[in-house]
Amino acid sequence: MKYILKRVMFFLITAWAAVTINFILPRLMPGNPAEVMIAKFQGRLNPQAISALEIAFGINTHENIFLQYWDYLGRMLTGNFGISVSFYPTTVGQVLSQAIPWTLGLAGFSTVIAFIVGTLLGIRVSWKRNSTSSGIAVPFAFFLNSMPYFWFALIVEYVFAFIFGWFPLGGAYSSASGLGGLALVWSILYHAILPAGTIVITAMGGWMLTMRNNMISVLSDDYITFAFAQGLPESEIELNYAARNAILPSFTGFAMAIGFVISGVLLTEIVFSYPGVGYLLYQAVLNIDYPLMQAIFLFITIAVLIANFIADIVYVFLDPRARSGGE
Amino acid sequence: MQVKKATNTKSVIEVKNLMKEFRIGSLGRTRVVHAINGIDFEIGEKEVLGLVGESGSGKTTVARVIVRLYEPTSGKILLNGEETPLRMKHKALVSYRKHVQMIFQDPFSSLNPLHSVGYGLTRPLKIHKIVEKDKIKSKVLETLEEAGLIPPQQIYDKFPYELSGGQRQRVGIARAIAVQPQLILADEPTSMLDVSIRLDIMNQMLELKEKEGVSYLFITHDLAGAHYMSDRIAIMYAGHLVEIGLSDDVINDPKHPYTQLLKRAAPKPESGLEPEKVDVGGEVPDLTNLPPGCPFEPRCPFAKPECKERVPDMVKIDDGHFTRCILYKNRTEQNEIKKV
Amino acid sequence: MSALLKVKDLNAGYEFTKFKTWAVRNVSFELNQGEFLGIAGESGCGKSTLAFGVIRLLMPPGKIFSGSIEFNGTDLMKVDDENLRKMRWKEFSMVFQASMNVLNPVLKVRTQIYNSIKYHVNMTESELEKRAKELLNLVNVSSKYLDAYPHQLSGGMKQRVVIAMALALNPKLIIMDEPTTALDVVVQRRILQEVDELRKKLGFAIIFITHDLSLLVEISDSLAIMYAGQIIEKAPSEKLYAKQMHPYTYGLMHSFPPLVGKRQKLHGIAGRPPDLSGEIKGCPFYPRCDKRISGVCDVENPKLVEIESDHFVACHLYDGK
Amino acid sequence: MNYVKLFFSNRKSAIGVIIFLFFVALAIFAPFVAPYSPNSMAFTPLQGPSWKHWLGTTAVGQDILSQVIWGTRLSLMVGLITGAITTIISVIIGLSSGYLSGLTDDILMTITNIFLVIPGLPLIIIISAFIVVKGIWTIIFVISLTGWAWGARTLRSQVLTLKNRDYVNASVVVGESSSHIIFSDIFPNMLSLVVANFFGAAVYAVLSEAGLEFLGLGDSSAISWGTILYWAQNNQALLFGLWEWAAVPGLMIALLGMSFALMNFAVDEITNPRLRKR
Repeated sequence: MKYILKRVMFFLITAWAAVTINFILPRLMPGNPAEVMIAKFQGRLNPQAISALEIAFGINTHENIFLQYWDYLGRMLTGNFGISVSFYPTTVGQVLSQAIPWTLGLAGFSTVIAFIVGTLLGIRVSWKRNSTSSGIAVPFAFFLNSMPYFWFALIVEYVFAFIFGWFPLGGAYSSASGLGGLALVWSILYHAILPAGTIVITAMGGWMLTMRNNMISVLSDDYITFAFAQGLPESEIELNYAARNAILPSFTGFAMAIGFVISGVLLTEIVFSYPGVGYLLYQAVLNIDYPLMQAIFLFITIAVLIANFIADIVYVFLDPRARSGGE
Repeated sequence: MQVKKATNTKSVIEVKNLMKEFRIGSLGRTRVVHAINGIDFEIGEKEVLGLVGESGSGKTTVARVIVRLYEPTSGKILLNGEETPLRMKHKALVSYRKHVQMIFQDPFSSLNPLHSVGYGLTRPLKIHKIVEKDKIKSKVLETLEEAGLIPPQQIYDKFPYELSGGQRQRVGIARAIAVQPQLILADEPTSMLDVSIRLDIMNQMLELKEKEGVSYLFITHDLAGAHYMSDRIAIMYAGHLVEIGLSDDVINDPKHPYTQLLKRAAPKPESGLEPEKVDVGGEVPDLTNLPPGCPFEPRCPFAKPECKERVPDMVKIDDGHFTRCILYKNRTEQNEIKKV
Repeated sequence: MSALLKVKDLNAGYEFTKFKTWAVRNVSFELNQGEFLGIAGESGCGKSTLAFGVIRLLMPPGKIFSGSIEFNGTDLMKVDDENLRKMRWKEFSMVFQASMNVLNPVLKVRTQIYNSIKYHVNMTESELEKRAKELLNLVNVSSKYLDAYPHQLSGGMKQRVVIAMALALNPKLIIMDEPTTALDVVVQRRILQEVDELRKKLGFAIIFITHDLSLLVEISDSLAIMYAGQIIEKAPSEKLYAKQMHPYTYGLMHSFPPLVGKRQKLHGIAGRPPDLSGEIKGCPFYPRCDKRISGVCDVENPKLVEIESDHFVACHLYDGK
Repeated sequence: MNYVKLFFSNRKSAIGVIIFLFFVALAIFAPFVAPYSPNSMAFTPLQGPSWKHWLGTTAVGQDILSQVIWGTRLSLMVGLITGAITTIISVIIGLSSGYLSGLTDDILMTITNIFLVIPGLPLIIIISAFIVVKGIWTIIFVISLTGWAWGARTLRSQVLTLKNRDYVNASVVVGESSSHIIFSDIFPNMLSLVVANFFGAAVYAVLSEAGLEFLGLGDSSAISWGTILYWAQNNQALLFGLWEWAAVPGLMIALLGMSFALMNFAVDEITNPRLRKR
């Protein structure tokens, strides 16, 4: 329990750090880049919105920077992320809340599938490491793992949507009016297949290689030889002795791996014009919509923190040594 | 009571009520490991003190505290009769280590794999300015030869991976004697070596003792090895010194129940091939949670209720033979009475 | 007594892509039912390879190159993988050198004991529990540790649990590869004592491997000394202790300073054992031997022959006898 | 020990090295290999592959093959330089955190863990969005700033193991100074890990740079594989059927990333006996 508490503390500190980065960045840059944004949208924003933005980015204010920071923290805590300039006059919160479900669905689903499939492949490939299929699978995984997500997404879209026309070119559901019930669900799934498939295939390679390495390390441990000496069936040794232990180190690298997958999801969404957070981020970048960008950054960070927290809990569940309060 | 050695030579090192605690764990969850709990002994000139104990008894910590790889928590360390400060700056440490050197247990990890033998031995000579610059190489060769590495010219350019375990340990010995120290702390120097070369390493050390006049703290878990090497033997258990005395006295007439147990458990085919029965169960107590009384009490066949209360005092058995056990308490009283 | 294990001309070692080592060279010996055989030798002499080899547990790159192993009338070299798996633990079990690490860290002691039983014999949950408790009882471990994880046990307890597992199916042979070297002297002694009592009670044979000759002399019935992959001397323990015929055995025996009695200066054996990756011409001990006969010992490798009754030696010193 | 030979004896590293050397050669000899100047807009725009233009032309009439060849320079440079800077930061933080221990270690490790958990690409995007001056050095700076944490953590744990080796203790007992111990005993013995780390960081750099350029957060007038992809996407190359425009630079990125990843893995495999192929 102490371990969990420690992790919660750490995640709170990290969330605070992300908020602080958002606060500091515009103030750190020469000439405060937010001024450019405000100037650009001058004609389209009302004076109240402009002054709100000026307060948020510390422009034309004589207020002490610590007071500014204090106010800022207060606004973040109450979920007040300001107004989106590119979707004016909608608030950032509203814009974001429409995109979030799509990204959560896409990222959550494909991360879990990629993790499961990649890990299983990693187990198999290391267990049968002298077979031909393993000999092919490993370099292939290296290639998958080094591919830029967005590029693979482009190719997939081109081949399966453009040339064969099997899948839609983009979007999250059919815009045909009056779609409801099962038909809508089907449409959503249908639109998600290509982006999700892209993410699964690219992310899988990394999990597979990690698991393979861990497995090979574990296979030379004494308890594996001991399990063979006991005449246990191979499948039992492979899963309950080798894989059960090999999967543990995957969790220590989880933070970085999930970071990669999230990046992949963002870029994939852009390619497929999928109305999630990544696509929103792209639009925010194009329109230099800083408030929206910052909120997205914060949201993604918190989502990753929660994913990590789940991984930590699973880890504690899987490793008895962590349960009784080790590191 | 002060633990004095039997002979009257000048003491090189003396430790008094030495303690070492380690804090483990991270913030908010620290526990204290009581590795050494107040030990006293001294080592005279050209004397070998064997320090015997099982793993976790704190014997390695004793050596590392004396050589100041760890700072002592409390107590006194006297070098040539002069008290040394518990915390020392780099410069003071360097001059202290001119007198006190160490041989490590594992010859495979105690030599930097990237440095040649010659480089490893040149460093101490340079740091402690033992000889003039142009004589360093010839001094290194001389030291190698003294440590039994022949021919030294060939060994000089070798890297650790080209040497056998025995040769590596000789390099370790050469490194320790290079600065001509007064005391060498040898931490199980033969336990990682093959059986057939252990004796030669021990003989080499004894030879150097005669030739260079160095003293040793010889740490081991092997009673027979300690007997072979040492003038006196000290037995450690759970961070306490439980018995100390002349080697023959401690081996032939062990007083502390733990020493007796160790002797019973040690292989000694020379006294009959039927092994002695060991009927004491249990294991060494947890050093983070030591009982207030005698640490051996939970396993001791002679334990009495009062053993639980506090750690017994050192009792004098004979000249230079002491033990920390309540069984012999009356004997001291008698001795004291006699003295009066 | 009939022989339980017959090993003949066993050659085993490790095969790498670029070279091979022969860690076990032409080893032959027999082990009787219920016998306690000690195999002593220094690091790298092939004793562990032999131990793993005779029960066909050498993991790649380890490999048996040639030879025959007959266990209780079955030719082990001809048994297929599935039957070998079935024989393991039931016929012969093993206690490892690094016993601290042989328990799976993520499974409870209970599961691990159950696993060692349930894939060989059909037992209900309650039978398994009864047997597991019985086994722990046998090695003096409280059955409350059934639900503990390995990291919650001390080194000595882990070793006891492993021994309990090795006894689970009443095997005919238990191989112990330096099972107690990592333990304290006292705990080690006690465990060995208990194992020997169990052997007398249950009647299994033991092959006990260690570098500690003075310990083996006390506990084993017979002793084999290995050097450079070969058995160079084999005899009942008391015979071997009374008289070491091979100069290496003599040197090894006298490398242990006696605990009691007068202190006197002893010497080890100079030099180091040969590299096992190549062919060795003549007696492997030749360069270190102080009784070597040049022209004989450096030319021909002596065979292991019975010089006195039950006392086998591989040395040219006894050629005429 | 001959490291070059060792590198080629491992199949993974051999493949990695060959791909890498191919790109190095391409970058160095770009002016001789490329058929045209990459900036010349002298050709008919939006052409498909032909004998004259193997990969076709861009929307403003540049030769794509020439761009891909010239682009090697920038992509390779970003990979190598960012890899080096990232590694240097990792080494400094990892070494000091591991060697100094105590409060310094606690603080440095908390910062490292924070950087590790905050997702990289969004952080890079937001930082580069705020930086007014766009260009290759901005990209290098931003990626280095966000990519060092993983390396710092692995190097620190390596320092912790090395610090407890007896040869380090022996050096202390001999009387060596801390700086001598760090630079003569600890650092040289972790070089292989540092090298592995460099390759790992280079993969990260190459992929991140491509992502940033693709989003238009880089200098879109510079010629790199990422910007080629950016223009291809902006001009909807795929919808025009000009798939080579996007496919080839992406493939190049994947190959370069793979060569770094292979070398990273190989160094691991060579130095970690447990991973060595039996």
